[in-house]
Amino acid sequence: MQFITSFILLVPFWFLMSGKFDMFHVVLGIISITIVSLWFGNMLIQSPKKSFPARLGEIFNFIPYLFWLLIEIVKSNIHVIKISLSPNIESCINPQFVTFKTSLKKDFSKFILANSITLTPGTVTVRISDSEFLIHALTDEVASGLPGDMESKVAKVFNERISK
Amino acid sequence: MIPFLYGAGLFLLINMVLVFIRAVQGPTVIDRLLSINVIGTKCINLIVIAGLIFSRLDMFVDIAIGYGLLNYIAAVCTAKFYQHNKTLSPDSGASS
Amino acid sequence: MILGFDIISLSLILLCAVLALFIRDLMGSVIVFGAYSFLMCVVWACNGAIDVAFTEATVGAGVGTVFLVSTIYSTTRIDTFKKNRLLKQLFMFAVVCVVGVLLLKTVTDLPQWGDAGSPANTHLSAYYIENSIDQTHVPNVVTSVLADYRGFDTMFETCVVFVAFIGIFSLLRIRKSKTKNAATTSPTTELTLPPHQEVDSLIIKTASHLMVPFMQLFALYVVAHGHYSPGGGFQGGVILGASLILLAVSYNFKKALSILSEKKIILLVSLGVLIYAGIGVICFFLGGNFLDYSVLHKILPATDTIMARSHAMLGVEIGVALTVMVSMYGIYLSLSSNGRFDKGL
Amino acid sequence: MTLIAIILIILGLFFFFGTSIGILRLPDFYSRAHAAGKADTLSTILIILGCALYYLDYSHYDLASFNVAFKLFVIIAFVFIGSPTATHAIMDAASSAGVEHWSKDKDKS
Repeated sequence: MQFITSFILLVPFWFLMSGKFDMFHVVLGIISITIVSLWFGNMLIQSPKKSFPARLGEIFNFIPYLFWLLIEIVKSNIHVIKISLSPNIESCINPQFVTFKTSLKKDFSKFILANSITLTPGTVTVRISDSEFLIHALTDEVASGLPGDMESKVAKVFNERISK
Repeated sequence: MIPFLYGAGLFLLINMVLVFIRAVQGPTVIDRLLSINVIGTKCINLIVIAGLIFSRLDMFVDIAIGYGLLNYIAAVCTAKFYQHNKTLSPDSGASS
Repeated sequence: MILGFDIISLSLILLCAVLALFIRDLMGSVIVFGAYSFLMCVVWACNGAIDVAFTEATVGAGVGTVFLVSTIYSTTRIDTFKKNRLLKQLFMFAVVCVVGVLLLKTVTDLPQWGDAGSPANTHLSAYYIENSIDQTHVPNVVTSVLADYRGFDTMFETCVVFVAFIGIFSLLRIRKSKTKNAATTSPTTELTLPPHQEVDSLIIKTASHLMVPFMQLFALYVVAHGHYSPGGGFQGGVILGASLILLAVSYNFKKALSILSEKKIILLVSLGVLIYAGIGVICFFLGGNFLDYSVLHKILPATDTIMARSHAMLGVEIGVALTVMVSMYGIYLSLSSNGRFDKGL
Repeated sequence: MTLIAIILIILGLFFFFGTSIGILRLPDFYSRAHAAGKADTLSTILIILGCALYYLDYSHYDLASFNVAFKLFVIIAFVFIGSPTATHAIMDAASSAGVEHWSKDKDKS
């Protein structure tokens, strides 16, 4: 099962990279994909029991999230650059560590949440221990606004229930 | 377009010099690691721009992918090192 | 050649080298040398030497820093060089000056950059460029030169990687039976090592889950398309090895050994060299010279003498990739666990 | 199309400049990591997107150029995964090595 899913995921990657469709290269490609998905298919696909429709649903849910994330990245860049180009830098920042608990269960959604936190304005994930996130925030207003609605958005993408 | 790309590459290199100043004066090793990581990301862009200047991007793009894939191994490895070895500097007299 | 890029990056490289000399913490030097290899890759790329740039990129970014960091992890971090002996320093300075002057003298005798009249360009390069496609059907001349025209060179280069791995492995490896005999000394060596506990970060682990399969597929793509694009066996092998190292770094040492155990590492390293030399020996038995691939069309289906050379090059590259991948991984395991193969970075 | 590419590349260069200035000027390691981790990702995305657009336009949208554009897209995807991870790894290393973070109170005293 893991083998089939990762095989399907890796086939377009190979053929778009290769761009050659003669017999010899197609056979080489299929051999390579088989090697990789036999050896490391269980790495790429962590939850083998999920069905294909559920996976597709996750991908479709993920696309709007990605657009939202892109807008947040642009905002965060403007935020960082505003700070670093401001004439007196020390008055407008107040770095601090913040912790918060998440109720997300799956590893992958925690990963997405952590990387989203890193990419959004003024916050960087320093460490995850079980369900506690240690976050470094650059200013006071960002620190008080954590985790915001990001957690519920991630939960919606991956069909998880959070207690809030 | 080529003069513009040339200028863009030069601008990237000058930025690299600016980042390198941080690597020179960086008080700790981790500051140096951070700036070297930024230099690595800039190198990806520089290689793509060089490919456009040579107008053979199809050759240069493989190198850039290799960099994009491998750029963060050094950071991960160093992070692991500091998690095992929890002192920042071996002695107080580290000079730059 | 892009002049402005070259000047700035070369001067940055010089700065890197000088900076690495003056940092006393060896970790700092290693990290600065990371930047050195990044910039070196840019210089190669700006001069159009794409295959060299690719090698520099994979080795410098993928495995070079990791090897040095794991060496520091199992040895020491402080530069213990004594700076107080003036006479010795003066002597060293004189030696460096003499060697530098000699090297600079040699530079004036080298041909100009892109000089069409230099011996390399009038004899060898012209032959390769004219005949490569006709004789081997390989558009990337570098690959055909490496794997076909100069197949002996590349075979011994593969052997160099093999010998490097065997050397490091057999120098560092500590057998369990020997450590039992030396039980009185082992507690003291244990004390000098830093205290060890398993740490793994969820983010790094998940990221490497996502990246490693694509990394490996990209590496196999590089090996398979060495005929058309930069890269080939060595670069692909290094990326494969780097992906295994990434897994080993993001997990602990036990997981690293479960991917490829010690026995498998030694077997696969030898198998890679065997594939390369075996192709040569098969040519020998089919009536040609050693590594003369054109006779292989007698046993390969649906090929003439020209395509046989092209296909045999692919086989040779697979052998190189196997050796390089496994020896990179083995060197990392030996260095980071200090030869004990029980725990490490 | 070339104009869009130029605008994207200039934006990317501007963000890179911001990163460099931030890395030079910010007072402590953690805030420098903010500048490095974020602006790096976005500016790489912008510059490579600009280059891909220019290359597509330059080679008149033939099949081989789409192949190259996909490879550039792969770079973007991997930078998107790798860059936050690297930032996190470096921050984690710093916090376990005990780098102290700058704060206003300490500066005054």
